[in-house]
Amino acid sequence: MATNNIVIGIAGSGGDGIISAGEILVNAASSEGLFVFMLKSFGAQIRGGESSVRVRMSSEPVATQGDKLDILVVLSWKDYMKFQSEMLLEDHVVIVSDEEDKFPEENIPIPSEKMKNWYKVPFTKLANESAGTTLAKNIVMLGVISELFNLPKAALQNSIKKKFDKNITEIVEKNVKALKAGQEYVKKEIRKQDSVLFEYTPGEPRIVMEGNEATAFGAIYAGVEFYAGYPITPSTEIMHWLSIYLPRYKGVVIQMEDELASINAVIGASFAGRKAMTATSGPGMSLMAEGLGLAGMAELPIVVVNVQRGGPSTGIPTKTEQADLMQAIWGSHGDAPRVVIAPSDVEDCFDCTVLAFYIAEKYQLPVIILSDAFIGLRKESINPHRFKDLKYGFKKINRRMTPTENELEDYARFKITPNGISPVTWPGIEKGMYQAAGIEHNEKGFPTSDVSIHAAMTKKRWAKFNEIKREFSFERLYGPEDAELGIIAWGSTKGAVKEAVTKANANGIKVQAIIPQILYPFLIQPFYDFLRRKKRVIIVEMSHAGGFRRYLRGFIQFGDFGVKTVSYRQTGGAPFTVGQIYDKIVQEYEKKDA
Amino acid sequence: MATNNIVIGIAGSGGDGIISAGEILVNAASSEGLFVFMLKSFGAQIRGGESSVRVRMSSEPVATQGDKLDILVVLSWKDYMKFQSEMLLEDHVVIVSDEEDKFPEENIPIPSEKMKNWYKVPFTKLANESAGTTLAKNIVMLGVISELFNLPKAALQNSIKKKFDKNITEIVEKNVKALKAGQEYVKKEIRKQDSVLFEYTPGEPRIVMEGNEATAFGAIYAGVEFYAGYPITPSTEIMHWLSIYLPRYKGVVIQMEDELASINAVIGASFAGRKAMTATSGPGMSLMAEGLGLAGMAELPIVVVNVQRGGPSTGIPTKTEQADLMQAIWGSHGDAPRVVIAPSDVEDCFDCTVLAFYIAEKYQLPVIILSDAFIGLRKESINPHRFKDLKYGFKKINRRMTPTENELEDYARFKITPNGISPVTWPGIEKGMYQAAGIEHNEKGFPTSDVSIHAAMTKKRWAKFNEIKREFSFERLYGPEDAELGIIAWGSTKGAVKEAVTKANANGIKVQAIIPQILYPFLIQPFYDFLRRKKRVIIVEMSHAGGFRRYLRGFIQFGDFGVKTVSYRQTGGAPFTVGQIYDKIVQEYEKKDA
Amino acid sequence: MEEKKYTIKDYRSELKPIWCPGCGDYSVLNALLQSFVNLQIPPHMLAIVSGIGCSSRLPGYVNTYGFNGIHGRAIPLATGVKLSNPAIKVIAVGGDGDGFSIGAGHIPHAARKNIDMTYIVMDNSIYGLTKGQASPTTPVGEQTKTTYYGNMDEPINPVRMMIAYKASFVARAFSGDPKHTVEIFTQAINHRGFSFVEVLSPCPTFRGAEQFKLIREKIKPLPEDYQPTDEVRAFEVANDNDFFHLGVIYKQNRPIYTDILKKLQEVAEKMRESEVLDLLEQFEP
Amino acid sequence: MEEKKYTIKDYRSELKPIWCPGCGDYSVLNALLQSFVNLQIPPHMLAIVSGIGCSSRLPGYVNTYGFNGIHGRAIPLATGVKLSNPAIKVIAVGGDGDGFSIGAGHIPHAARKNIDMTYIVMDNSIYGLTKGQASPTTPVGEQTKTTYYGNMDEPINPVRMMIAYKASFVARAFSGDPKHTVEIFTQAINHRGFSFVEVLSPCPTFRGAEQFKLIREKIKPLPEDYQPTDEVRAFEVANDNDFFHLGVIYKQNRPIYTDILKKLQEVAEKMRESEVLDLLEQFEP
Ligand SMILES: Cc1ncc(C[n+]2csc(CCOP(=O)(O)OP(=O)(O)O)c2C)c(N)n1
Ligand SMILES: Cc1ncc(C[n+]2csc(CCOP(=O)(O)OP(=O)(O)O)c2C)c(N)n1
Ligand code: SF4
Ligand code: SF4
Ligand SMILES: [Mg+2]
Ligand SMILES: [Mg+2]
Repeated sequence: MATNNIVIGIAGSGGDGIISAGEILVNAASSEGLFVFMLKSFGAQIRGGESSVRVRMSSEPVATQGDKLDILVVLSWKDYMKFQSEMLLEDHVVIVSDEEDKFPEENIPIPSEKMKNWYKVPFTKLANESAGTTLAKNIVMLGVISELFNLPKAALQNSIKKKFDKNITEIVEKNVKALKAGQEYVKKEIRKQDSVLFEYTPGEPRIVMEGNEATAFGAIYAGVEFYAGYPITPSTEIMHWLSIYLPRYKGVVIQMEDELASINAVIGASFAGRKAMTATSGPGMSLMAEGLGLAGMAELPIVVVNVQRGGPSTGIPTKTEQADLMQAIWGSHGDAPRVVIAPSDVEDCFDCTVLAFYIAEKYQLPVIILSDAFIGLRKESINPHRFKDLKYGFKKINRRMTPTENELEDYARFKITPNGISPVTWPGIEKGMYQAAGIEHNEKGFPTSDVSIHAAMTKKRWAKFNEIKREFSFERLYGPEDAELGIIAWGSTKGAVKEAVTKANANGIKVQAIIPQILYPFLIQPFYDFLRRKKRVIIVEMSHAGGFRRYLRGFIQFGDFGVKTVSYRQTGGAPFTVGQIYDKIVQEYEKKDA
Repeated sequence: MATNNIVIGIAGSGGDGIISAGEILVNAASSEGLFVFMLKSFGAQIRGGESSVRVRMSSEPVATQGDKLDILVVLSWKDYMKFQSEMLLEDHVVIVSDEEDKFPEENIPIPSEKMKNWYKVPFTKLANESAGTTLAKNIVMLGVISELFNLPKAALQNSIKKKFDKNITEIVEKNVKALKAGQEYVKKEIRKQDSVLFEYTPGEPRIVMEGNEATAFGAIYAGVEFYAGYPITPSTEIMHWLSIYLPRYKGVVIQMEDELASINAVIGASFAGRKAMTATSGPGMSLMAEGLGLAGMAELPIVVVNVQRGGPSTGIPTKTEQADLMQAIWGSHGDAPRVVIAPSDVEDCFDCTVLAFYIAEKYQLPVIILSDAFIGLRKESINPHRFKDLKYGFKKINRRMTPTENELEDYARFKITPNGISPVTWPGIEKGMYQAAGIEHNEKGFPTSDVSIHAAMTKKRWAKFNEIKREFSFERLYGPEDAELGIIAWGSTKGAVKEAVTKANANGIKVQAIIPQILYPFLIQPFYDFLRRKKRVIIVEMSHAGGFRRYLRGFIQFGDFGVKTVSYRQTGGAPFTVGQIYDKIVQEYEKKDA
Repeated sequence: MEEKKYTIKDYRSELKPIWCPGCGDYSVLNALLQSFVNLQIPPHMLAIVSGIGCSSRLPGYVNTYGFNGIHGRAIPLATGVKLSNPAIKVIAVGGDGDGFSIGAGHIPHAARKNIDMTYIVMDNSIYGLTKGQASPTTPVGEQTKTTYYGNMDEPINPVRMMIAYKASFVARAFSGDPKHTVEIFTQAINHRGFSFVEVLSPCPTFRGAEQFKLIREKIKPLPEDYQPTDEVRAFEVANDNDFFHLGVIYKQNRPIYTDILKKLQEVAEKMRESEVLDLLEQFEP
Repeated sequence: MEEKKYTIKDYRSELKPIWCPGCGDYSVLNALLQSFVNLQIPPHMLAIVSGIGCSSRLPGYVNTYGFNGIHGRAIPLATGVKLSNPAIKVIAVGGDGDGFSIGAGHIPHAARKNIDMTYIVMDNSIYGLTKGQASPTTPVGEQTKTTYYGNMDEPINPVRMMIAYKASFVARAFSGDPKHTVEIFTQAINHRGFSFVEVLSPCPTFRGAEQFKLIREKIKPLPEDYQPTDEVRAFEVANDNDFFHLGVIYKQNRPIYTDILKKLQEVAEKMRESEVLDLLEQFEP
């Protein structure tokens, strides 16, 4: 079975260097121009627990991690046990495991028919012999599988060189030896019985990004000048990355004492004229509810990233879920306007962040980016050229509108305008002095409790929504327009939906998917167009309570289109598989005339 | 025009004793068995600003403050100016003002045809003469209007006696003299030209409560043992009241450093087995988002009152709005279960609080009571007998279910049960030891990140909703069932809707209203019944963004019932008038076949 | 005397304070305006931020950039402003409730980071705006709207707290002594680093008109030869529970946050080769 | 030696700690269990509450009532428990980030109110659980995940902060000295009032294995004749930046919150006539 699309899973204990091995593999594949998708998974321990990595590589674009493994590599069966449910196996799976692992064979929870292709390799021994240290067993392992399955060998060697600091030649050499030892071992000792073989034509190198890195990079691209934050899994990498790179552009990164402080510092920076942002996850988002309302009321642009995790409360910090949507939209008291955008993959993290700054600055309001652990922590390979000319490129994003000389004469900061946008100043601008406030205020910013001013100002703040709805109409659409079965999903669920839709249509099951990028305000027209031909629509989300379904129904009376909706929900933790969505499509397709 | 239903408005400056006068009037009327409704309104100043009071009294039940004034009393025209929009006048209005007020007559913003019945009285002079102090001018004023309009005179005298501490006879006497001076003045100096005259038959005395007092009283009735809070307008009276009365029942009232601390202290108290609550308003509610999620996750009963005010952010602290509904339902990150109840008048504050404790304790989850400034700060007269036998009466509310001896043997605090309710212990109970947690946990309470346990526990926590939906079905319905026009409203909007519906049906315009008490979970059956006969439904709420409309549509596909919905929204500040709702009914009624 | 470019009129806004007659905050406002005159700060180079409370209404009465934020968050708001533009003079103002109750968690961090701002707390030992509940500085035994049976809680001592936090300038003033208050404000604003002033500023409405008198009786200036540079001595002076010492109680010069930040940015900038697209190199496999 | 009813086994839960090998928190846990043995507290009369962090995982490892709450809120959670049932021994535990960063606003209030609980902070000068960011006690210059160019922020001094807050028992211990830690825990839990213990508890994973050694070198016991009742002296000792003094640094006996509360309730109860319906009288016109 020669394939151009392969899924490899590796499991072991924290000290086994599994994540490094995965990264080296990903880098090698990307430098060969392959499309790569990589997921990490850990146990609860900070150090020394179980860990695993899953790498999918393909010469065609991939949108998911792949439902099942073609290759399973086990450095420790005990640790593998923790990942059973996350590592489903193809029937043709090939297993490579550590010969020296003393785990009782009869306890391995894999049905025998999937154990037919099983190679045992003395990783530790080979590592000691070749590199003089057991630490190199992950590299030996890479040698073994590259030889067995025809993974990019030269590229692997380059990746190893790059990983282990070019300057310390000794270490690089040891690891290269380990790689070769693995390859030699296969040549000499293993008789390949399985048919899994990777085949591809090399292309132009692609770059590799994690979702959180893409968000941080997007922020710099959009010209962010101020970041205040407080660490929280799974968002912290955004701050880590920015704390290295933002100061290089004269930007500020400050770790605040909590999320209340973070968002208020960000609001302060925005008041001072800066492009400002923060990133957090659920619990931090809950603490920012009041600040988000303040930014809406004071009409100050800020960007807030929520990398969603399993909830409620502390929940499952390392795993993914999509249960913060309604909070993003409605989470502050009062009629507090904010825009909500959701990236659907790693590249989109970049795009959404750039878009977020564009909208925030133009419309002077808070923009929330709803990413999640599934996107934020995974790696994907990306075409580097796509960053060259973007619509809202670096320094091309206009800062918020400032008043003219004339307007400064009797300056009214919160002047009521048809589209709700009023020119804004900041400290240091002569004659631009004004009062920003969370309390209701008149056009000058002075406090008032007058009912009619409250009504007028509320209307002004929400008028921006009309303009946003006019400016944007982009939604992702997959599948034929005239399909009668539809799927609506959002965010990280896109990958599985996209692949399932492709597969279904290939199998003659007509289905079309729509994935919004701007979630709030609700851009209704594309949905109307989408629904025109539909009879039945599946609403997919990773949340038990199903906020997305309530949200959509709140805005669209599906009945008016003669469309029946079906809610397909799953609690968070593990992302949807392509198979799950596909099966649901088939199931609903068959009911379509019922 | 003899009437048994009269609306009196009084305006003046903060030092004029207007609120006291209003209270004395309300007490007098209530002691005569009348139905009374009283609203206060202030300017922004803490002391010395403008203030006003509006008293409606009637021998029939009243649900609102009355749209327009039959009688306007002005102690200072300058201050009246601030209340113009809140004090609309009947055509037959009678005006009584201070003769000594030097405000230029031509600047009075009242059309001349409404100034026909205008009496000027030298309040200050009469106060000085009768009581020896200008401070008594508010009492003189009461004397004047009681004589002019036949308000309960003997009762007024009693109320004054009660107000001014029986022990200080001197003060009481002075004020009684002032009252009589006012009455004498009318007899001697005024020739009544107007036809406004109040007439009623005295009945059994009614008691007088403010909404916030009713909430606090309901809490004690329900057996609250612990209150932790942080002051915030317009909720603070709940804490004031409880800080006096709860310690008398061995309860604890503690002022915490902020709302984060308040809700966590309440959760701690609940963990320790106590019936615990807090009250706040919008900004505090935003700060409690994380704590509410924790209570849901740790399955601890707590009651949280949100007396809504104008928003977003600091907004208009003293005025009312209904824009926190969606936050109450969706305001925490993750799938965080909570119940939301909304009182619709002062009595209902009591009922809802008792109900909240019942649900919280039985189902072990947070219950949010969504009151608002309009209900919380107004006074109504109430039949005292209604408190005698209530369904969930004092001490009759069972505390949360505890485990049996047997269940304690290998105690699993979060045991998965069909209805989601598991027996709970608290510190001090031998063998009942367990770990409470905001992190995802197994049945024993130990942390886990296992996806299938997360799914099972999430399901358990939400299973309670099914049981709640089975247990309750109560909704308030007004008007004939077979009306084709419907109105859906919630909370404090009930009063105006109820009176408008009554008026419309009396005028041959068939319309029925439904007002839910439990808002979340959504009790769908009563709505289905309601909609069966409807063609068109008006959704009324005091919010620009219109969360209630989105909420309803999210749960009901109105199209499936052949029902068209119309959203009727107004920004907060001043409550809806009966006339507004009535006009909307007429307008939609005429369209009903369109 | 040198001619001043900016007079008090330049700093006063068109808004009339809504404070009660006799409120201590009036003279705090006047003292602050006078200190601006002394320092001749251009109004547009000033940002006054606050939380919520009677005292937090102050920014609206000053003709500068102002931000009346949310309850308890003046300090992080001010931090954001200062770090964004170190040329702006940033002043945070508020009440004892806003600062020491709901805002208590932010102060130690702005103080230890030595963020260059002035923090003025108008301490009236009560919640004014919400009409009279106990605050963290309300004396034991006092009856307030939330302490019907008398306040049980030992009050905090803001000055000694600030010393423990390593605030680099800690002073106390009294709104009944406007001249001294102007002097203290002027010094505080001039100080490079985090400067804190507790102004005893009575609330006659909820704590009674005699507050001014009671405080005046307990006031004690610092000894003539007092040196505010000794932390332990300062802590001792702050501990005096029988008297209020007015004046600069502690003062130290240490590097300010924005200066350190500037150096850091210079180091970082040197590590950068060219424009943003070079960042792409970070992602090369 | 008297026979003990409860042994260390009675206090240990079935859960195995997930801390890294070599983490300082192991011996903090053991010392705590030993102090329970010393004090013979029935397990069901104990409530251990925490926030979020590696250290905040501790309650799960003890066989008592436990509450692993949310980040930074252990203190108010503990307050709610204690006030609800003064017979329960309440212990709050957590990390330097949980307590002094996000939770910083709660401590002064529990301390001044003298709420009878023990607060143990496992200070490792880093955020462990989130994998190595600066905490409020991280030294200046240190490189962490959020301070690539070196930490700019002056660290707080928890002990002197607690003294300024009027905590009625303030001590320091070191998880590398378990015997002394047991002694301090035992005293702290026995203290009536708000007792605070800072335990230096290294994080080898994110601050390096040499932490134990480095701390040990800086440790200094208190002078033999040290009297922990003098606030100013205690503040001075806490100020020592070159050495860590271990032991009880400050101690004072003052009325505890729940005792005052009880008296208040008695007064209040006397004002009540009978059952709840009498409250209706309050509403009679
Ligand atoms: C989150 C939040 N909680 C509570 C309030 C209500 N509130 C407004 S001001 C205030 C306290 C005011 O006291 P202080 O800060 O001492 O100012 P003062 O009015 O005494 O000058 C409170 C509790 C609020 N606005 N926001
Ligand atoms: C509201 C919120 N913000 C952030 C986090 C993420 N978080 C978890 S633990 C932690 C800090 C841990 O440091 P510390 O308290 O010192 O404990 P340690 O792990 O070092 O023992 C943070 C920031 C969270 N859980 N909740
Ligand atoms: S209530 Fe007190 S603090 Fe507020 S304005 Fe009036 S006197 Fe000043
Ligand atoms: S990360 Fe540090 S604090 Fe956390 S368990 Fe490991 S060694 Fe201990
Ligand atoms: Mg105050
Ligand atoms: Mg730590």
